[in-house]
Parts: sequence; structure tokens; C-alpha cells
Amino acid sequence: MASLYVNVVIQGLLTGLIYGLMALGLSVIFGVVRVVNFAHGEFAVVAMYAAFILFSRLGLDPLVTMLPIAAGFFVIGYILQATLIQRFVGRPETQQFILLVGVAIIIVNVLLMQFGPDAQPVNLSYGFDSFLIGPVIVDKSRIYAAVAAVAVATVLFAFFRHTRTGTAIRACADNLTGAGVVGLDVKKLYALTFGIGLACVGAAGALMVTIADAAPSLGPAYTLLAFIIVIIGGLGSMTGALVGGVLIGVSEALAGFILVPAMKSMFSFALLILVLVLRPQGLMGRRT
Amino acid sequence: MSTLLTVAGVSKRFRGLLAVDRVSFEIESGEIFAVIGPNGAGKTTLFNIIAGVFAGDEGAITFDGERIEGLSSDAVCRRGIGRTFQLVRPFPALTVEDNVVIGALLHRSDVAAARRHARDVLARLDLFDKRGLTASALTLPDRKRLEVARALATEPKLLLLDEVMAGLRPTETDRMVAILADINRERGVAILLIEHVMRAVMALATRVLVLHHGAQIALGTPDAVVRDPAVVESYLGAEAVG
Amino acid sequence: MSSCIRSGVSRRHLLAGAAAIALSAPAIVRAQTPTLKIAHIAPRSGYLAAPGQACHRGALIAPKVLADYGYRVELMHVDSETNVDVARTQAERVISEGASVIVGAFESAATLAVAQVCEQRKVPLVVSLGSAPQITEQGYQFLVRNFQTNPQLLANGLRAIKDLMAATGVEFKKAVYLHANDTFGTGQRQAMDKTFPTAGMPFTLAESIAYDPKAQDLTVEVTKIRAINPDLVLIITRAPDAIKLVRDMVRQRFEPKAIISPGSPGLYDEEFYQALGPLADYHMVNIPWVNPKAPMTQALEAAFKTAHPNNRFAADCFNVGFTYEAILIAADAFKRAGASDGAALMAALKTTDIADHVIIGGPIRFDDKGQNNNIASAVMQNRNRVPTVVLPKEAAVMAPVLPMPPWQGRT
Amino acid sequence: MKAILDDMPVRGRILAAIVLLALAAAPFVANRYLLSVLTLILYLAYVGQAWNLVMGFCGQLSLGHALYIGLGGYVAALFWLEFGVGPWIGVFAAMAVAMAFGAVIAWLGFRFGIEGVYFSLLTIAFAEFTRIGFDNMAFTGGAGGLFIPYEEKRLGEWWNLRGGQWMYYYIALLLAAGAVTLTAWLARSRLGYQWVAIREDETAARALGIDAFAVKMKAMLISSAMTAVGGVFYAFYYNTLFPSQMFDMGRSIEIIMAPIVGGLGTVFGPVVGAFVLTPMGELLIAATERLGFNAPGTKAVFYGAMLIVIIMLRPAGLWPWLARMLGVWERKP
Repeated sequence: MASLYVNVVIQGLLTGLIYGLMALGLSVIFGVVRVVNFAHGEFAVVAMYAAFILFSRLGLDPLVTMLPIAAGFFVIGYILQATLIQRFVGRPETQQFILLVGVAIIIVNVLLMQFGPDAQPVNLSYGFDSFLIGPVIVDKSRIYAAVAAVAVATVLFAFFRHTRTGTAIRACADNLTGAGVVGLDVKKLYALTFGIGLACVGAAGALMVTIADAAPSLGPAYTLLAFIIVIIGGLGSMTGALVGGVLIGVSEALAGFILVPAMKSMFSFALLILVLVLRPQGLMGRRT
Repeated sequence: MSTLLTVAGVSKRFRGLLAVDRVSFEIESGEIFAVIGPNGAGKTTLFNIIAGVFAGDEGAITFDGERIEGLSSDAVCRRGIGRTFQLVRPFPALTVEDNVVIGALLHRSDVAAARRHARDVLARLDLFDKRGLTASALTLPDRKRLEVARALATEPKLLLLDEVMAGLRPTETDRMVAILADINRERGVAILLIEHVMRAVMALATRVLVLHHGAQIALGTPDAVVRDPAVVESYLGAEAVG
Repeated sequence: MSSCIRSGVSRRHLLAGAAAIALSAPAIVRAQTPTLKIAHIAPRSGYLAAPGQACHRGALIAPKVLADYGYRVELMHVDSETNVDVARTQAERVISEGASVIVGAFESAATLAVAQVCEQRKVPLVVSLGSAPQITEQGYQFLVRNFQTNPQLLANGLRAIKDLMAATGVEFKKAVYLHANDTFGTGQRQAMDKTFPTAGMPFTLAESIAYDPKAQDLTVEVTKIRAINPDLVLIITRAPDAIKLVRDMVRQRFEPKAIISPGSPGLYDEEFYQALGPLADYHMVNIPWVNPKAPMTQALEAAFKTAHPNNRFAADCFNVGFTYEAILIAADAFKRAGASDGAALMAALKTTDIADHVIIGGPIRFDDKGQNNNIASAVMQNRNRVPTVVLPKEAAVMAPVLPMPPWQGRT
Repeated sequence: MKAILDDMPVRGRILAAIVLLALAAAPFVANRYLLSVLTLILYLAYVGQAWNLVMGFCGQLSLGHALYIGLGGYVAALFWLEFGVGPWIGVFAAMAVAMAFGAVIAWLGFRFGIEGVYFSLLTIAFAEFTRIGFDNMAFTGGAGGLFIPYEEKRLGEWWNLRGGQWMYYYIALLLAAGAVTLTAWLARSRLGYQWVAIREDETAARALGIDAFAVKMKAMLISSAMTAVGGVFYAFYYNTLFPSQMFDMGRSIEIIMAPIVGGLGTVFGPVVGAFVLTPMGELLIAATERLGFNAPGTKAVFYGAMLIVIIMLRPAGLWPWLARMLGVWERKP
């Protein structure tokens, strides 16, 4: 029985890391640009479809195509921010909300028109395999995807810590006016940031398609999930997003295992309420 | 004259730094009392403690016979202390008049009555003709006056003014000084003034408190204070007398 | 072979015959026969878009197939967007635009919303799919349902498991019941809670587990089932969940003797076959199904192949069959009534008695409440990615395989 | 009523009278389809107005207003089904329950300083939490749904909110008109000014003696109670209640679209928004059908694009711009 608990925790942990990467993108965008990306999950689904197409047409593993997809999403994010979203920076959240809900509706329904309503699978050769470590069974694709997610996050951490652009973006997040004073081109940094945020989503989406099938209607659930993770982990905290992801993954898995699976996401929401009330800056966030 | 506000031994630390160090003074009803000091002397911190933005670490504040330390800012206001903000905070999307109406509604539940009162206050502050403008469209001097008008509309017994002269040209300063003097005289409103502009302090204040590194180094009439050697050395010597 | 029809050569003859009739049907007769305007409402976008679009494919071919049987219908197609507000206003619209009958609406919530409109406007609603018992318990006068209710689906589903055990000699000892916690799944759960204790099944029901249909994966659910270790897993799902479920069972190397759905979609949808390949085989579904041996089914399949070359009739035939049959019922009532006003149509609908149709079961007749109780359930088993009738014997085209072969080594 | 008239020049009063008369006469001229669309519009205008109070006036971005729709609907339906108590009385219980939930959310949010997007997530969390709870609650039928019998013999019983399309239309019209009047009155009241002050600058508002907690709490209580009334209407209009239909996040989003597009913090914004968005959806269905775009989803793509265009061109909403163009609304200086 104990081995089953270990199994459940490991599954939750691995899944949580992948969701954490997706949430990381949201955290970066929200932390810096201060735009609430209500279409975040929908972008992740677009990435899932991109990985699906590259797999079904060219037979490429999403673990590989993750990189070009992330690059492509960076470009999309950069352009989107520079052309459309920049106008809404600093505007009331309600206006950003309508803008991005519009974007989300378009994404969902273009996907529906293009690919139909059916879930689209990426059937990898190892897709049904699992590692047997003692009594614990963990599926291969989940482990690979989680490792890749951690790798992408590590690269991102290094970027923000060790490059000039990275530190500039962090400065921008900490203090907008200060960044403007020292001569940083805020608009360009915003576009870069949105690009990086979407690159995260692109990579995460490509990884997600190895553990879940692409379907047009998944978007809103992912958006909500990303928000919960970011708030729990701490807005603007990069490790917080991963920690939040793992926490949600593990707690949902345990709640589902011990109690009623149908009610497992109640625990995420309860956790969210607790964090908002007791530690509004998030578990890893700094007190402001 | 009776004592309106008593500040007794108030202190406040920020991350170990003593921002306000056992400050004590009293303000009489109808008095104009100024607090001066160089930047970082703890003036605004003291001001915020009185206004209820945050609580002091120790000390007592008594207003109109009632202890008010630790009360929230709205509760402080309801007891009769109006305040302005150093960086003006008008309600940007509202008209000048509606800004003041909101202040006037503190002691009136009828909007029409509040509006009548607001117009009186606006007229006094030279803003009557601009009452239909959106607050965000005002110039800085007008915004400063709007701050005062809004606070005044709550009909306070004590008006806390945080650098309302800063950024004004000399003629505008003189006008503001005249307005404040009128208000003080006609309505008997006591004023606590935090001010850098010595020209205004000298013209208005009956007494002046000088803060330096959080501690009070002098308290007296304006003339006496400016001649105080400690004040001259620490403050007035450093900054040109406006 | 990609078809649920395996009756061999004779089918081709029949098809040829049907095609010949279609070609030779005299044009004059068509011109003289008045046409019935039918609106078909289904969720073609939104959460239930996949089955909704399958229903739509059935509605698209219905006029042509029915024409060959001498029925004249004209269809209006409505997308309810999986949204009751849309279903309701669009029902009002099509009635205002002249629809004499409404067919639909796949989900119970939308069906009940449309039913009210139909009742008030005295336009008959033929429920094609929609299992909530309340649909026929609300006292609606302008409604008939050609679909099983949740209790019927479940009771028939359990009975079919008995038949299955008798036919194969395989005994189940312990079962786990896993169902989606949505409208349909909960309806099936309520039916199970009521039916199972008195059903006299030879196995115990170790646990009933509800899962969140919005859940991103079912790993934990599978682990939970694995901990109980039943030899029979009963599931009520939709296709995306069924895929996740089987995939995680394979990954966690859990192999029950059988995975059977006592009356739900999921295991026979095209996306299930596409996603799982050989692993989609040998699962069973006990639901009403088209009778592969009925001539009308064969005509329907022929029309389907021409109209939708990119879709498989086998995977669509449940939704297509019921949609078509509801349209058939409306057309038949119209033919007998000779008028398209609601009262006349409804009177004719009440006396419906159609012997030749596509779904397995007796003649289509409605009881006082408008429910057709003659719909039988078949046992379908996925064989070589084709849902294949294995029971009852008279409709079966293959013998059931139990227990199912292990995951490993499937090709 | 006076509160609205005060702000209206003669042209505005004439226009308002014409619109109100047209709406009152609509059932006599419009066909049933149009009437059902109008009912939906008025319902959305009503719940939009309820949300407008808490967001448009008081500046608190609640994204979980479906919670009150659901609670209102379920409570009134249960009163009717369990005790035979009609919705005209049940609505008070519905309001009370919704207000209790609203109070808890407001207390947590405002006492612990949860602001902006954080507050939005708090409201979402509560709505979703409650939805899942109802999904699993046996005595309301869980996800299987709760059904109000449609009884032909009761169709004339307006006192039990049983009736045909006309009755629901007029009730929706009454609700929408009532909400507009109430909003206009509140907007010119002391409370309305205090809300706006907090929306504009909470620190400054508190410095003027406004008890922010109490004032925001009042906004949540009024709004949740009003929204619950909308939920009662919705439940008895459709006769079916599913948690996924009543509490869904999609419903929360639907509620807030009309006020934002129409103009937040304005008296007529939610109404204008509803009268633009719902017909836009219907027209897009008709247009895509006529033009032969049969692919499902086409309508939604255009709808999304229209949302983007509207919010880019008229970020403050359509009503302020429209009112200026028509010269029908002014605030006396």
C-alpha cells in the first residue's frame, strides 16, 4: 500500500513540474508586463497542436520539437506584444480581460475548425512504456517530459540571472520607473518578456502533448490551472511557479487517491484561498 | 484655548532605523502649527502616524480628548482630522466638484446638501469655475488646492497639510497662504503644516516644531526657532531659507 | 475492413438495389409529395462537439436515405454550442422560420430547454439522444424519445454482462465502477446505485468512483483501481477520458479481465481508436446499436460513405443511427398525418409503429409518456478497431472474446 | 426614477421613453424568436448591472459571479421542490444565501487586503469550489441535475413564476428596468459616491473618512443579492439546474461581458452592452449560415474578433461614446 502512495506522489510531482513550466510563462508575463494573460492555456493548446502536427507529418518527437516550437512562440509573443497587447499595458484589467478573452475564443474555435473536436494523440514509440523501480511504476513519457521541463526552467533561470537582458527584465519587474530612468527600452523589454513567456508556454505545450491529447476545449482549464499555480507559488517568483506546480500536482493526486477523485480540484481551490488569505505574496514570493 | 491634539512620546522604527524618536507636542484649537526639518527627518512618518496610515511603536496620541493612536485612517478622519497627500491623489476620473462632494458626504448623507457645501468650499479655494473639469485635467497648483478643498469639505477640526506649497510659484504660494489663513480665521480650523517652504511657514505658523533624524530639536514661535543655533546648524544652514 | 457490417456478399447486392431504387425513383412523385421541415439541434462546437458533429453527419444524409423510402424531408441544421441558452433561442428561431418538427439535442440539458419551447409552440420534439429520465417525466405533450433512459441503459447494460458471462463462460468476481461526474455520468451512477443491489449480478461491486470530467489525467484514478484490483472495470466515460483511462492502465500494467461500459460513449468513438490503436481492441460497450443486418442500416451506411468519405460509419453509427431514426420517426408521422401542424403530427407520432428501422430492437412505439421502450441493447466489442456486435446472437457478426488478451504483444 | 431623469436632457428622456415603450410593446409585435432573444438580453443586462455595481462602481473585479446565479437558482428551486414555497418568497432565501457567501468572500478579501487580480482569483476559487461541491452533493442531484417540473396546468400561475414566454419576458424587462433605476439611484447616493471614491483611489477615499471595508462589503452584498435574483429567474425560466450550467466560469465571463463592452460604471452601459453582444451573436449565426460558413466555430471566431475590435476602438465602453453622439446623457456640473 505504501508503494501506491509513493507512486501517486511521484506521478503528481512529475505532472506538476510540467504544469509548473506552463505557469512559469504566466508568471514572467504577469510579473513584468502586468498584463493578465487570460489566453494563456489556449496558447499552450496551440503548442500542443504544433507538436502534434510536427509529430504526425514528420515523425518528430515533441521532446525535440519543443525547441523550435518554443522559438516560434517567442516570435509570436514578441509580435503580439509589440502590435496588439502593448496598447493595453497599464490599462484596467477589465479591458485586458476582454482583449485576451477575444483572443482565446478565436484560438479555440480556429483549432476546432481546423482540426475538428476530436482529441489528437501523439503516439510515441515509448508512449505506453513505464519504468518499474521496485514496486513503483512510472511512465516513461511523464519522466522525460518532467526532466525536459526542469531543463527548460533551468535555462530560463540562468538567462534571468546571468545575462544583461535577463537582469534588465528583472529590474523592469522590480521597478518600472527605475528601469525607465536608467534608459532601458521598456517597450522592447516587454515584447521580449512576452516572447519569453510564450516560449515557456510553447515548450510546456509540446511536453504536455506527450502526456495528454490535444483538444480545442482544453484551454480554459489550463489557463485557470496556470493562475492557481502562479498565485500559490508567488507571482514573479520563478522557483515559485515550479513549486506551486508540484504542490498542486501532488496535493490533487493525493486528494484524488485518498478521497473522491471527482472532488480533487476542490483542494486546489481551497489551497488557493488559504494562500490568498494567509500568504498573499505566495509561498515563494517576496513581501512587498 | 483648549488643547486639540496631544502627541506624547511617539516613536516609530523602520527595519531598525529610528524614523521618529519620542516626539511630543500639543496643538491648541485654532492654532497653525508647523513641522519642519530636512528630508528624511521623519516629518511624513510622524504625519502618517497621526493620520492613521500606520501605527507608531510607542507613545500616545490624544485628539479632542480621545486616544486615537492605532486607529485606521478613515476612523481618524471621522473624528475630525482631515489630511492632504504630498503626492496629490485626486479621484482622477471624477469632476473637481464630485471630488469635493465625496469629502462633504462625510457628515452629510444628502448628496444635494453635500454639493452645496462642496461649492462653498470650492469657491473659497478659487476652484469654483473649474468645478466641471475632470480632476485629471487640472494643473499642479489646482490639484494642490483640490487636495485642500477635499480635506476641508470633511469639516475637520484639524487639517493636516503635507507640503501643499511644494512646487508652487511664489505668487501661488502667497495665494495659498492667504487662503489657509482665511480658513483658519473664519472657521477656527487648526492646521498642522509640514512644509519646506519657509516663506509660508513664517507667514502662517504660530508655533514650529523642528525635527532632525526623527528627534525634535526645537519647538517655539517661528522667530525663536529660526534663531535657534541647533536649528540653524542642522537644517536652515543646509538649505536656503525659502 | 472498416465497417461494422460483416454480412458479406449479400450486403453488396442490397446496396446495389438501394442505389438502383434511388436512381429510378420517379421525379414526379417527389415533386408532388409535400416536404416536412425538420430542424436538427446538436452541439457541434463547445465541450460536446465531437459526438455532436457525428450526429450532424447523420442529419446530413438522412434526407437522401429517407427519400429512397418515400419520405420527403428538408433539414435545418442548428449548432447548440453546448450551451442551453443557444439551444433555446435557436429552437425558437427555427420554429419561427417554419420548422414543423425538432430533432435533437444530444445532451439532456439542451434537450429539456428545447422541450419547453416545443411544448409552448406546439411543435413536436423527437428526442434522438438524451437519457435523463426527467425528459419524459415532465409531462410534455409534444415530446417523444427514441432513446433509452439512464435506468434502461444501465439495466440493459448489466443484463448484457450476464448474457456475456453465459456466452463465454467467464466469471467476474469483483468489479469497480468508474464514472464521469457530469450530467450523464451521474445519471448512470444514480441508476447503478438503484439497480445493482437487486440485479442479482454474480460479482461484487467493490467501489464506485466518480472522476472529474475536467481532470487533465486519470493516473490517480487508475492507481486507485489498481489498489482494489478488480477483474472487471465498469466505466461511464466520454471518449477523451476513455483514452486517458486505458492509456494509464497500460502504463501502470493493470490488466482486468474486461473493461465494459454499461451504456456510455467513449469506447466506440473514432478518437478512441485513433489514439490507442491496437490497445483500443477488446473493450466492450453495452448500448443500443444499429443492427448491421437491417437493410435500412445498410442503405444508411452506403449514403454515409458517399457523403463523408473521411469518416468511418462504424465509429459514427451510434450517433448517426439515432439521429437518422429520429428523423425517420418524424417523417413517418408526417406521412401518416398528411399535415405538418403540430397537433396532427403529434397525434401521428403517438401512434408510431415502425418495424423497419436501424437500431436493434422491436418496432418503434411510444408509451403514454412518449418513451420508446422497445430499444434493445447490444454488446459491442472493439475488434480490429471496429465496434462489432457480438451479442445478441441474432444481430451478432462475431463471437465475444473474454478475457481480453494482455496489453503486451498487441499489434 | 428621478435619479435617472435628473441626468437626462430632453432628448434623452424622449429616447428612453421610446425604448421603454417599444420594449413594453414588443410581445405584441415581435415573434417568439425575437422575444426569446430579448428575454436573454434583458436577463444579461440585469445580471450585468448587478456585477457593474461591484466592479464598475466599487472597482472590485469579481470573476466568480456565477456563484450567486447558482446559489440563487438552487435555493429557490429547492424551496419550491421541497417545501412548495414559490419563488416570490424563495427569492428572499436565495438572496440571503447568496449574501452570506458574498459576505464571506468580501470579508476574506477586504479584511486580508486581497486586491485586484488576487481578488478575482479568490472569487473564481469560491465559485469553482462551490460548483464542485454541488457536483457531488447528492440531495441536489449532484452533477445529474435538479429538475423543476414543467406543469401545463400551472402555466398561468405567475405567483409561482410559472408561465409562458410573455411572463418571463415581462419579468426580465421589470428586472432590467428595476436594476437600471436602482443603479441610477445608487450612483447619485452617498453610497454610490463612496464606491466611486474607492474605485478611483482607496487610500484617498479612506483619508476622507470612508470606511472602505464597510462600503465595499455593501457593494458585494447588494450585488450578490441582485445576482441571486437573476439566478432564480434563470432557474425557473429553464426549469433545469446543473452545477456545470449554473456555476460555470463561462457563466461568470458571460455576466461581465456586457457591462465592460457597454461601459463600466455607467448606468446604461450593461444594457447597451447586452443589446449589442447578444444580437451580435445571433446575427453572426444567421450571417455565417447565409454565407455558407457551415464549419462550427466560425461564428465564435467572428465574435472573438468583434470583441477585440470593440475594446480597441472604445476601451471605455460603447455607451459613453454613444451617449455623446446622441446627446442623450449628461451630468450636471
